[in-house]
Amino acid sequence: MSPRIRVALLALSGLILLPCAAQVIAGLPAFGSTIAQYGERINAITPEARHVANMVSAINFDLRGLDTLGEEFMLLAAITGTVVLLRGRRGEGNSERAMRRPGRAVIPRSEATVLACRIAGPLTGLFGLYVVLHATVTPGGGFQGGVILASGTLLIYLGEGYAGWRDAIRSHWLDALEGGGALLFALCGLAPMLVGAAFMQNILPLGTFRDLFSGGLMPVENLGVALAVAGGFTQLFLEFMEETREAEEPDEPGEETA
Amino acid sequence: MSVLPYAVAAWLFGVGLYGIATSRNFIHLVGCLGVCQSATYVLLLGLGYRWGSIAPIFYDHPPGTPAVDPVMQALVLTDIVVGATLTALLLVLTVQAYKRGGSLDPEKLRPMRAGGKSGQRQDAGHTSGRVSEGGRKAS
Amino acid sequence: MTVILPLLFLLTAVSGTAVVLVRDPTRQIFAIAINGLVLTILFDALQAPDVALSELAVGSAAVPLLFLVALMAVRTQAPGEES
Amino acid sequence: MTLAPAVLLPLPVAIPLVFCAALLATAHLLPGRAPDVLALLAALAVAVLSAVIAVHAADKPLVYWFGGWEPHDGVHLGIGFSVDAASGWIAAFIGLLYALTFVFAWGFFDRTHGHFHILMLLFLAAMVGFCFTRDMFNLFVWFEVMSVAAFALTAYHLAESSLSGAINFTVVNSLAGFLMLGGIGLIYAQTGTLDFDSIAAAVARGGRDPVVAGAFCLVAAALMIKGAIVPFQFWLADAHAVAPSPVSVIFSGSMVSLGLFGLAKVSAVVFGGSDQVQGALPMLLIGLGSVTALLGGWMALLQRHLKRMLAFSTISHAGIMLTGLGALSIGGTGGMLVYVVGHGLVKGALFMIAGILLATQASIDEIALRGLGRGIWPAGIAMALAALLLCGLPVGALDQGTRLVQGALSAQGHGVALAATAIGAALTGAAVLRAAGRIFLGLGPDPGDEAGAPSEDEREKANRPLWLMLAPCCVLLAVDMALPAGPIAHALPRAVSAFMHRPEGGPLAEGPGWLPWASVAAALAGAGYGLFRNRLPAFVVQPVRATQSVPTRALEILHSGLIGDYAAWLAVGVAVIAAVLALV
Repeated sequence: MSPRIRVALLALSGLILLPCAAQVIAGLPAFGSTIAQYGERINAITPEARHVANMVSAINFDLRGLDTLGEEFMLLAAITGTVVLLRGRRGEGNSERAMRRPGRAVIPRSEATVLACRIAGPLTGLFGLYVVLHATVTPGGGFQGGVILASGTLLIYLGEGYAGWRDAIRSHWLDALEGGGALLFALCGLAPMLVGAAFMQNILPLGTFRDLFSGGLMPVENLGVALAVAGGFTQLFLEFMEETREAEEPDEPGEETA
Repeated sequence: MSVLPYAVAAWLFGVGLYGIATSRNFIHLVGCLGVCQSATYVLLLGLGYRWGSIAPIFYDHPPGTPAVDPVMQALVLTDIVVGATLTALLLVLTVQAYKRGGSLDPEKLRPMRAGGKSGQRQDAGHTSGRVSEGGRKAS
Repeated sequence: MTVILPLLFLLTAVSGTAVVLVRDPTRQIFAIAINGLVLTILFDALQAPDVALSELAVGSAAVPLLFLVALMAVRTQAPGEES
Repeated sequence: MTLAPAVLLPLPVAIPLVFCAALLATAHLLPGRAPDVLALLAALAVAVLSAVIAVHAADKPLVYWFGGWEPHDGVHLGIGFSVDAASGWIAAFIGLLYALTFVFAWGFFDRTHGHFHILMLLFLAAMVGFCFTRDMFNLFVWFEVMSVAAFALTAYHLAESSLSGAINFTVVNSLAGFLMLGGIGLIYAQTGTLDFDSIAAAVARGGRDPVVAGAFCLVAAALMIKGAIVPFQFWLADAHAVAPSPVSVIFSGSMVSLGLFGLAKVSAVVFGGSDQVQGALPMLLIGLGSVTALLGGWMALLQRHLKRMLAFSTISHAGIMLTGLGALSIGGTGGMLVYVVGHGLVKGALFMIAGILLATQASIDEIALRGLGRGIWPAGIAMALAALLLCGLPVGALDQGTRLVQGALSAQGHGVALAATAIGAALTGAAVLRAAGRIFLGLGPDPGDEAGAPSEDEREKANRPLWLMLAPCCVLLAVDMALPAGPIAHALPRAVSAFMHRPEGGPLAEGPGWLPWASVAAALAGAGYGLFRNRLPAFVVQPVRATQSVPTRALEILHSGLIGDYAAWLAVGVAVIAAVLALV
């Protein structure tokens, strides 16, 4: 199919879909007029029922915790997939050695960069921790905090260079972190079943409203998510960076030339 | 104003799909997929908004203050994770495909076509001056 | 507020369109990062700070970074191969 | 008994998740075979638990509320699982399929620190969650987990074709996810809830509503993309043909049919109260299903790449399932559910045979393999048997499903669709029989200059004994043939009425008894024609060849492998669904 026919097909279906979409949009409640009853109900009930201030965290870790469990494992699937797909070529065994190949050009970094990164790195880490810990009271939570923590490790890369980064971060530690975090979350679901409660039922003491550790089981689950996300995203960055490093080497010869 | 967010969502999806349909570079295509996805963010958050409401965090405001829909926000959070995972996976696939096929152009990098007894005819049937399989492998 | 929100929605539409129309991947990365920022601001204006924070971390930092690295990997692989 | 059976409901999802997180955390410490053993155990546990759940759900669906958030005053705050007998048995079948696949793949993926098993277990958990959930957004989450695991598994070989196949698969199915999420947003905004039953109640109250129709259009398009229905089918052949064989077994055996299973559930339960949707469904599903059945069968006949042939045959059978759904009756949906199981068993066995050929003969090309299968003749017998079952040999679950689907179609007078199901099955059967005859008996003309296969060199690791690969394949076929028709027919009306939330009807009608035999005869004739074309007189061959060439070329150009084309067809498909909904 030539590109022109393709665009024509798209335009044609767009022409059919346009009135349909207009009809749907006209049928929706006007923007900003009302919110769904489900959300209203949660806003009304949850602060009292779970002693937490952040409704989004309450939904993510309690009311609809199963969704977050699925989401966490989706991330795990994607990162495992990334690792498999990127390492398939390099082979797993030599990944430690591959980066320490001698004679690699070292990008000179100015003192200022190193200093800035040495200051910013820990600060980013602290901010990430703050976001993780305050999941139940302010915006943020395990996922956001985990991503920020992972970017903090990237600053090590900027500041200390590749070797420093590799020294600081081992791939199978990250696997353990990621798998361990996900396992912790999954066990938070199963543990209440041991005492006869429902999967992921919040059976711990709920704490006081607006307190850091309010929400019973939520901070534990939040911690699991934070570990899994921080480990996972660092792993992701690491594998991607590896790709650019390896690219400077000549390709293994004679593999796909047939 | 009352329909603008929904129209923007529809527009974003349409324009992203157009980008995917016409893209000649896989990395560009992944970006277009992200635009399609941002349509879902805009739609969901637009549907969950209410004028004059606070964010669904009762820290500075007492519980009971009218707040926007927290469920939609939880859904969009999941959606953002989906987006990040998809982008990472697709970029990996793209990089690896480039290493194998030597191109980022969807037109040149096509899945195997073992078209049966008419495999040869199929190549001939394609016009539009595409580089033939053999020619590409050799390069 | 009533003026800012429509403007932000329009800005989102424009920045999203820009991501599609900028066909050169190197420049597209900037469009993607800007689109992420615009979305972050929009989400914050829509009273969704949690979502805004994730979008800031993912959409305007992590994802453009992944794009950048992927592009570097492709560029260094076989220079001049691309058209 | 102190424990209510409903307590078991989270376990078939949680067990594979726990196993896979533990595997990832400890992967580098575990000895070589541990991932194989653990994955097999987890899959067996899922199968057994699901079967137990299904037995307990026979009278009344089991319901489970996560986090203890049981609904108060009809308002659902948490996520629920609701398992009727049909969903439970489908999950048990999926667990069994995974267990046998793990046996088939024993030691195949040993160099990856269990990463393959991690992805497969996630895939399994997502499928079970998808079957069990009663929450719209949770359905989407499992849908996406399924997709993400599948994307990574497809590209596992890292060959050029598998990478571009995986990209097409990923892009199209991601778009499906976005459409689905958009649909969920619409229905949530309109009904104010995410629970299946509450949405259904709100939809039934609301009358004709364009938002509900729009939501259905988006969700149905997403599930049809997963189910590979024309015009969304393009990704399937690209992906299934290139994935590692054990993964293809799962893809064709359960992932595609789960898309249609989800469509069945959503259209019967969630949108059951919308007259507009129910009015549009028969035309939409039976029309698209018939086209899919014919197109998939025809394309299968044209392939020489064995896995691609099987992939197109899956498309054809997905079309047949969709026609069963389109009858909107207890019989049609029941037939479709039995068909899902039967088809999964038979198609799984066929992909295993393709994997055996890849491993032992280092090729997947029908022409190049001509006569090479003689040394592994047991696989040939299994392949011929599977091909006959595929086209309608009246034994076993697949046949029972076919008869029920055909019975529902003929009861409503859908003659064309009835013919399409028979012809589609015959075409795919003919393709597989032809390949079996050529590979294992060395039939057909000697390949001439055209023998050079356009596919790249493919092979899979040959580190397993033949019996280990053949055993799970034979078990699959044996299970398909041994599933007792009597008890299934007895339990089905009740199970399906619970599945569809509809009052029970009378006994289910079966299609005309001669129709499967006609399919078998047509398949044998088609395979014979393919193999002995050269010996037939010219006045027979010429007209057949003439009628073949034009549609063949057109179809091949359509299946271009270009992602841009697929995106355009996706828009066309959504437009078709929207147009049918608007016209009703």
